[in-house]
Amino acid sequence: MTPAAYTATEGGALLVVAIVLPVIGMLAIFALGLRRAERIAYLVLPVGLLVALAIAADVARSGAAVTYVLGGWQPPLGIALRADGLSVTLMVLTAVVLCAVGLVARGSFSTPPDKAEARSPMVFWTLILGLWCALNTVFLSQDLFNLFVALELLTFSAVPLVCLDGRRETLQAALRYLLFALIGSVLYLMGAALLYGAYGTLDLAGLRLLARNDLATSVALGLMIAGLMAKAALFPLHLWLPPAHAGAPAAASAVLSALVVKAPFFIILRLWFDVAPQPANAMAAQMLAWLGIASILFCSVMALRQARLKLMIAYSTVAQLGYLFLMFPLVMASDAPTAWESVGWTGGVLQLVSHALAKASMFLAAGLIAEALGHDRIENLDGAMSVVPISVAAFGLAGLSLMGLPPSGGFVAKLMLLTAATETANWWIAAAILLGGILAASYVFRVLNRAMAAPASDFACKASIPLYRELTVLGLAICAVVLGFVPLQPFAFLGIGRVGLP
Amino acid sequence: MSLLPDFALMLLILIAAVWTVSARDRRDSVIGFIVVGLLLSLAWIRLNSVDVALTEAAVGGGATGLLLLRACARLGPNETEGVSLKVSLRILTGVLCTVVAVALATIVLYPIEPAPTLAPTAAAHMGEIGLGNPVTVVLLAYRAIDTLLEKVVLVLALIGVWALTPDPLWGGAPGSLRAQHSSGPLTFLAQVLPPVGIVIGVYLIWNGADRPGGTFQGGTVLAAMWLLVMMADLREPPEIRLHTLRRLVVLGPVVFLVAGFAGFWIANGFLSYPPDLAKPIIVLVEAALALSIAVILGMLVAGPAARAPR
Amino acid sequence: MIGSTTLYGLCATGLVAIGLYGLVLHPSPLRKVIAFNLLGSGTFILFGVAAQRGAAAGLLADPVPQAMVITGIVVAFAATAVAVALLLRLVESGGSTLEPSAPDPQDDRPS
Amino acid sequence: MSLMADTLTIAAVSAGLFFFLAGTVGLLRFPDTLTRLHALTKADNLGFGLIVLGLLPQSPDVASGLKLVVVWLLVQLAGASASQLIAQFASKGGPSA
Amino acid sequence: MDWSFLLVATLALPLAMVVACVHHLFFARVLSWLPLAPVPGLLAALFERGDSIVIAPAPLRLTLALDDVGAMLLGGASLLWGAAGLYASVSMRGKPGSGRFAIWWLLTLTGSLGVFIVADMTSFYLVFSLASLAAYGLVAFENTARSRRASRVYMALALLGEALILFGFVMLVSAMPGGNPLIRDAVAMLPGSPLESPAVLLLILGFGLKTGLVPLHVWMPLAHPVAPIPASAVLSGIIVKAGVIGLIRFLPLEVPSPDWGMALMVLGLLTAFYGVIVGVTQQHPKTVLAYSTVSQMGVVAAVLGAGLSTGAPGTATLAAFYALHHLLVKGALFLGVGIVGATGTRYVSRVIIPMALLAFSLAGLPLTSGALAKFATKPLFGDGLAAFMATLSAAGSALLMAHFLGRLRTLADESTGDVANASLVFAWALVAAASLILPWVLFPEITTYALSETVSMKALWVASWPVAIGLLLALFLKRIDASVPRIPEGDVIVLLERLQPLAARCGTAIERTDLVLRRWPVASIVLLMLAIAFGTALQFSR
Repeated sequence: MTPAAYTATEGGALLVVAIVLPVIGMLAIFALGLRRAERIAYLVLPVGLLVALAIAADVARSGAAVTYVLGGWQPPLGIALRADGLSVTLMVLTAVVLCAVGLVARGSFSTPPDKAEARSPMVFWTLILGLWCALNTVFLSQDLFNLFVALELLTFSAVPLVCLDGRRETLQAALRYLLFALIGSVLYLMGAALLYGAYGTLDLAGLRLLARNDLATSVALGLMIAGLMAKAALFPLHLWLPPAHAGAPAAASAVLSALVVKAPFFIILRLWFDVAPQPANAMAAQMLAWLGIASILFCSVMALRQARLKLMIAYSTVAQLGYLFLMFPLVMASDAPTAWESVGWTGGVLQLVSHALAKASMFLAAGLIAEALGHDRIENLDGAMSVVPISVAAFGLAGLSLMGLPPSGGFVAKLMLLTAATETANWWIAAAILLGGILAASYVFRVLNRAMAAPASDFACKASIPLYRELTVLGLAICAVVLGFVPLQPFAFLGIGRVGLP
Repeated sequence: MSLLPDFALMLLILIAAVWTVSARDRRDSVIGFIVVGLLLSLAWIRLNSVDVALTEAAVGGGATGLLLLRACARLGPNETEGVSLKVSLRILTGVLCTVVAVALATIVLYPIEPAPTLAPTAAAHMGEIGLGNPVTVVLLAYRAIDTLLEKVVLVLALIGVWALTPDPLWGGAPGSLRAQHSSGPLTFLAQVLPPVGIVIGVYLIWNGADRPGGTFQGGTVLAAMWLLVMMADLREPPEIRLHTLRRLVVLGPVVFLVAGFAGFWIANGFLSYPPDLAKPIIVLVEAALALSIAVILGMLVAGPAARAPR
Repeated sequence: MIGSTTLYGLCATGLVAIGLYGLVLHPSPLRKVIAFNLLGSGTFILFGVAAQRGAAAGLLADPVPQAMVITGIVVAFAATAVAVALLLRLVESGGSTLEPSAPDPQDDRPS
Repeated sequence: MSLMADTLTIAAVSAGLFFFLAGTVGLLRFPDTLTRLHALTKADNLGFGLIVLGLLPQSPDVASGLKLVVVWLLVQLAGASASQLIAQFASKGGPSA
Repeated sequence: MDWSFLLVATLALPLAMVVACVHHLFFARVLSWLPLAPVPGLLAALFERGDSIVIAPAPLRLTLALDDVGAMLLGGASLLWGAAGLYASVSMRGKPGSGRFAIWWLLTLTGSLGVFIVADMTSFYLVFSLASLAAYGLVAFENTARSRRASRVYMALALLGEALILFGFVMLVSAMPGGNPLIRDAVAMLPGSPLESPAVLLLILGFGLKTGLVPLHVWMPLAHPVAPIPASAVLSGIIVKAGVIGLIRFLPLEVPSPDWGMALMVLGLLTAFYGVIVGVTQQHPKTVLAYSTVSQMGVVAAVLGAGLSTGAPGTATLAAFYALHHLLVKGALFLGVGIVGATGTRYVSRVIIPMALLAFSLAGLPLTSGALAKFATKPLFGDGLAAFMATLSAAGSALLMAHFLGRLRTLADESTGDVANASLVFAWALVAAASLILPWVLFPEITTYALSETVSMKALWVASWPVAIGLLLALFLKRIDASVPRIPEGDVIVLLERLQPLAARCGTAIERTDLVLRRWPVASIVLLMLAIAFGTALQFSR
């Protein structure tokens, strides 16, 4: 019954730092009530990035997962943190996106010089740091209940960001988000209770060794996966996402769309590949993929029909999330010896990463465009190109990745998914990938077309945007594009720590 | 025969729950919920989980109930309650909820034998900590990170509530908690009870190390005393910009973090305690946490700032 | 024969069903929050059943799930506090339901 | 000694239960808020007091006994204050039913 | 001497110019630099042969290589890009947005030259996409209602083509280990692989769309005429050749495959006649030329189909030869239309003769380069019905070109007569001369025939009668001009556009569904259903 013990590796303490550092920053901002809350954030952000990079370097060098057993208490009694190739990739991604968002947000969330502590900067920076702690915990924790706490941490950080401007629509969106996320949490917790009742442990590695095919496990996984899908806003559970992500300030939307919805998906990945009794269930995998297909097609059309830029991007997020769920049947049917050596798995993970970069860049660009023009109606975007050319270019580059056109991370990801679909004869999935690409191109070009049109004669620029903000956005978009030069094959790095789990 | 009280309790809980959901008036619903909370704490005692029972009574029934009652009072008359949905939708929902319940019930009725448990492992290591209450040991040693993050959740929730402050009022105090009519008995209670309540709160925290009780239960009692004082209009809620308030809020998490990091030097890693110092450290952490919890709970109930800072 | 623990397990499933029903169908946000708390209570009792069944080694109940429930109750309270604050603010700003109305096309602010 | 204690306990607790029962019947049968409150508080104070009294001989040590007394005092305080508040609310034109 | 750096420069120079546009000084002058951008490509076509260079190591393996087929098309394309660039640098000067135009121009140029020299699959897809997507900027440049519609249709179909090709590529490489094989390795694996049929189908559809095979030609008559003159010339002359090179590179031409060959040939011939029939109903000379491109590309496809069905060696070279001829001629014709449009009747008598020569060269008028192209490809069709139809298509071309010259005359009458700019005339004359001379130079190298055979009596007769028939038909057509129906540009797309209300209704329906799904009770009921469904699936199906 007791699974093999986790052995703490050298440098494991960095994992603790990755989780705790944002908390320290958050508490400091909160407690000191400083005139300029953002200064502490600017101290924490680069350090956090360095920590993530250091862990990544450690993992890459040793070729094995970095592990830390908290307090020295072995799971299942205690809780272990573990950074494998996948989690480290996502941690670095998170750090990069947050640093970029931090730079761009400097314009909108700096404390005015003549005031003491102001509401929106203080709230924004504390919540962003809270979010970071939550995300790192999600990526590192090996305990299902600890993951629950992390998910809640995520929700509580994300919801107030949605209604930061206090308008009625955003309050409504935030409340819907909160309540629906809470149903998701409860379903997840219910599943965890059943698993504990059945196995006496919530440790991932322990469950992996013990997992049986019985009613309790099936019901628990069903509840947990459904709950997590509600939090990830997969169609048709996307009711909360478009208004919430469109209503939040652009810098917050970028984080919400790029990172926050990925966390529940990451836990689904963990459940599916680490907890569910293997071989995984074909029918459930197909169901996930069909929901993904529906998500791609339905929400792409919805994105195409939006009048507001940010709403369009929000619907596009739901559509792009659909791609992630395509990987389950693709991995199952693949003849690769392990899941993480299959093209489908790699493609899915790459889609996650490239979408995060592209979507963050897109939302930030949309924010700058809206700031410069004073609105974000797609029909009246004329002249954007002449005011914020770099932002429009960033939007276009990010769009390239969403459409899946080369050279971009999105292209490689979709190509890998398409290859996997072809190899495993999942023709519907292949068709959905291609059709989704065409629809994505349609909605991106619709925006670019307007943005590049000559401005109307009475055109007036509402605000001038400092160059560094635009360049940061462009940098993110370029990251998404540069990902397109990774080779088209499973990477050993993403598989680190997957083999030989304790 | 011995099942009769349990059966009666279960029936009462379910009836109260149905009433809570089906009541027309929202105040009735809240009262129903508080009743469920109190009955549930009895159920927890029957499940031999006294710590949980205390928490459920203090938080589930008490603090949540107060929060909801205040919300009722501020919401005004029921207007949206009357919207009725299609019968078919109701039936469908009913069927789905029943299916979920039946699945859960089946699992409850056919448990794994012998039941898997961590109790022996937990008991085996208790000596290394030197505390008598296993739940406290789990909360502050074995799974301390959960507790730490949970405190972060509370701070974030507080920030989330404060985030709803209208911009001009930022830094000001939450709206008065005063009852609509000032009343003698309440003032009297608020003058007499707090000393006793504080003693009980401290007792719960101190006692929590070895017997049922602990940070959260104690903290809630402290918060209740504070709220009582504010409701009786003996004290106004503090301004949210106050540095003392802010520092009290973060005191618990900070002490916890410091204790955690100290583990790197005095024991073998984050959140680990040396056996001979474990108890004092844990009690210290608990005390700090309880203070923070009391402040956070009170401010959560008080809500966002409603008056401009002075 | 059914033991008292199982009885409370059944009680938990009942609470789950009742809570879910209210959460799905009640149009008022406050009632949804209350239903969510019922649902949560049911879930916690499920943990409690596991704890009670896991009594061993001289402990009356497995302490690990108990600790989880305590954490869970706190989190649920925090959620309730945020939700209540949100809905009060929503009502103050003139909205009262969760169902969105059609967006105003002439609204100039970035949505 | 223990027989005497047990007898006292049985007697006091039974009497307490009786008052509780009476109070409850009053709560259900009396016509308006104030009379109901009257029945409830009178009966409950007495009932609860008797039960605590009955339990005192059963307490293992002095500390536990003291705790019981404290519990009784607190309940008295809470009950009295709550009843006062309800009565005030009712007399100021709250719901009469 | 190792000239392989020229291959890199072919792609690098125009891209470097795009990057240099970041600086506003260069951006202001970029238009004047356009003629220089294709120079490395031209030099490479002249000096470089057979080498391949890997510009990124495994596993990326981005590989450039130039073979005869590629060199032929690369040279022609570079020449036309250069001449059209010269034309553009004069005609576009001072127009609003000319800098933007130049950027799209350079990107399109990079992509369209790239397809001739890349040797691996990923790079091919990359440059192919670049060519088709950047061309969008050229199509959409004028920003009139007409060009907006054209660019919309262009984009939709280009994306469809991309998707089809990508899917075909994935099928091609699915059997290959490693991520990015060379094109020829992948194609060599194709015959006999389980996915052969769908892969070939997808590739034919995808590249056929780019070359304008009926019924996927609809974008061409819309897109080509709306662009500025030099852009029309490269769109119609060069960009369609990306499809041709795709078919050449990706069809297993060496292995006889009668079914696919026959299908492609029939489709090609059908397109050849269809282009003529719709083309003669058109009014604007540019539109007529666009339909002529449809028709001519049909012939190229038929050539490839004929070669594919028998596995005849040299098919690729012959098809490329024919395509090269069309490339230069069509480029010259478009530039000529521009000159006539600008100068009106002033020089028309001097321009119309060379234009007629060029036009009938497309129909294979004896002693023109077109006759060479027809002569070289004819044997592939054998002696049966196919050969007859191929010859007959020349009659169609003659008819269409006669119609074109008529419309050109009308255009001249309607235009204002400005003085011609010497650079514009030079650009036109350069391409025109190249189109008439270059095939004569290349002919001995790519075929086994002696040049003398092409001027034998038999050959002259075979080349003449279709032209004669075409001219007769043209006379007849002129007689009944009034009763010829006017088919709108883009023919079948007009029918498709009738479906727009239906699409709008679908969109509205989806929006309404979304509103319903996003209602709280509905969404949460769906959530419960999903939870139950997952539980059930996990429990009961294994």
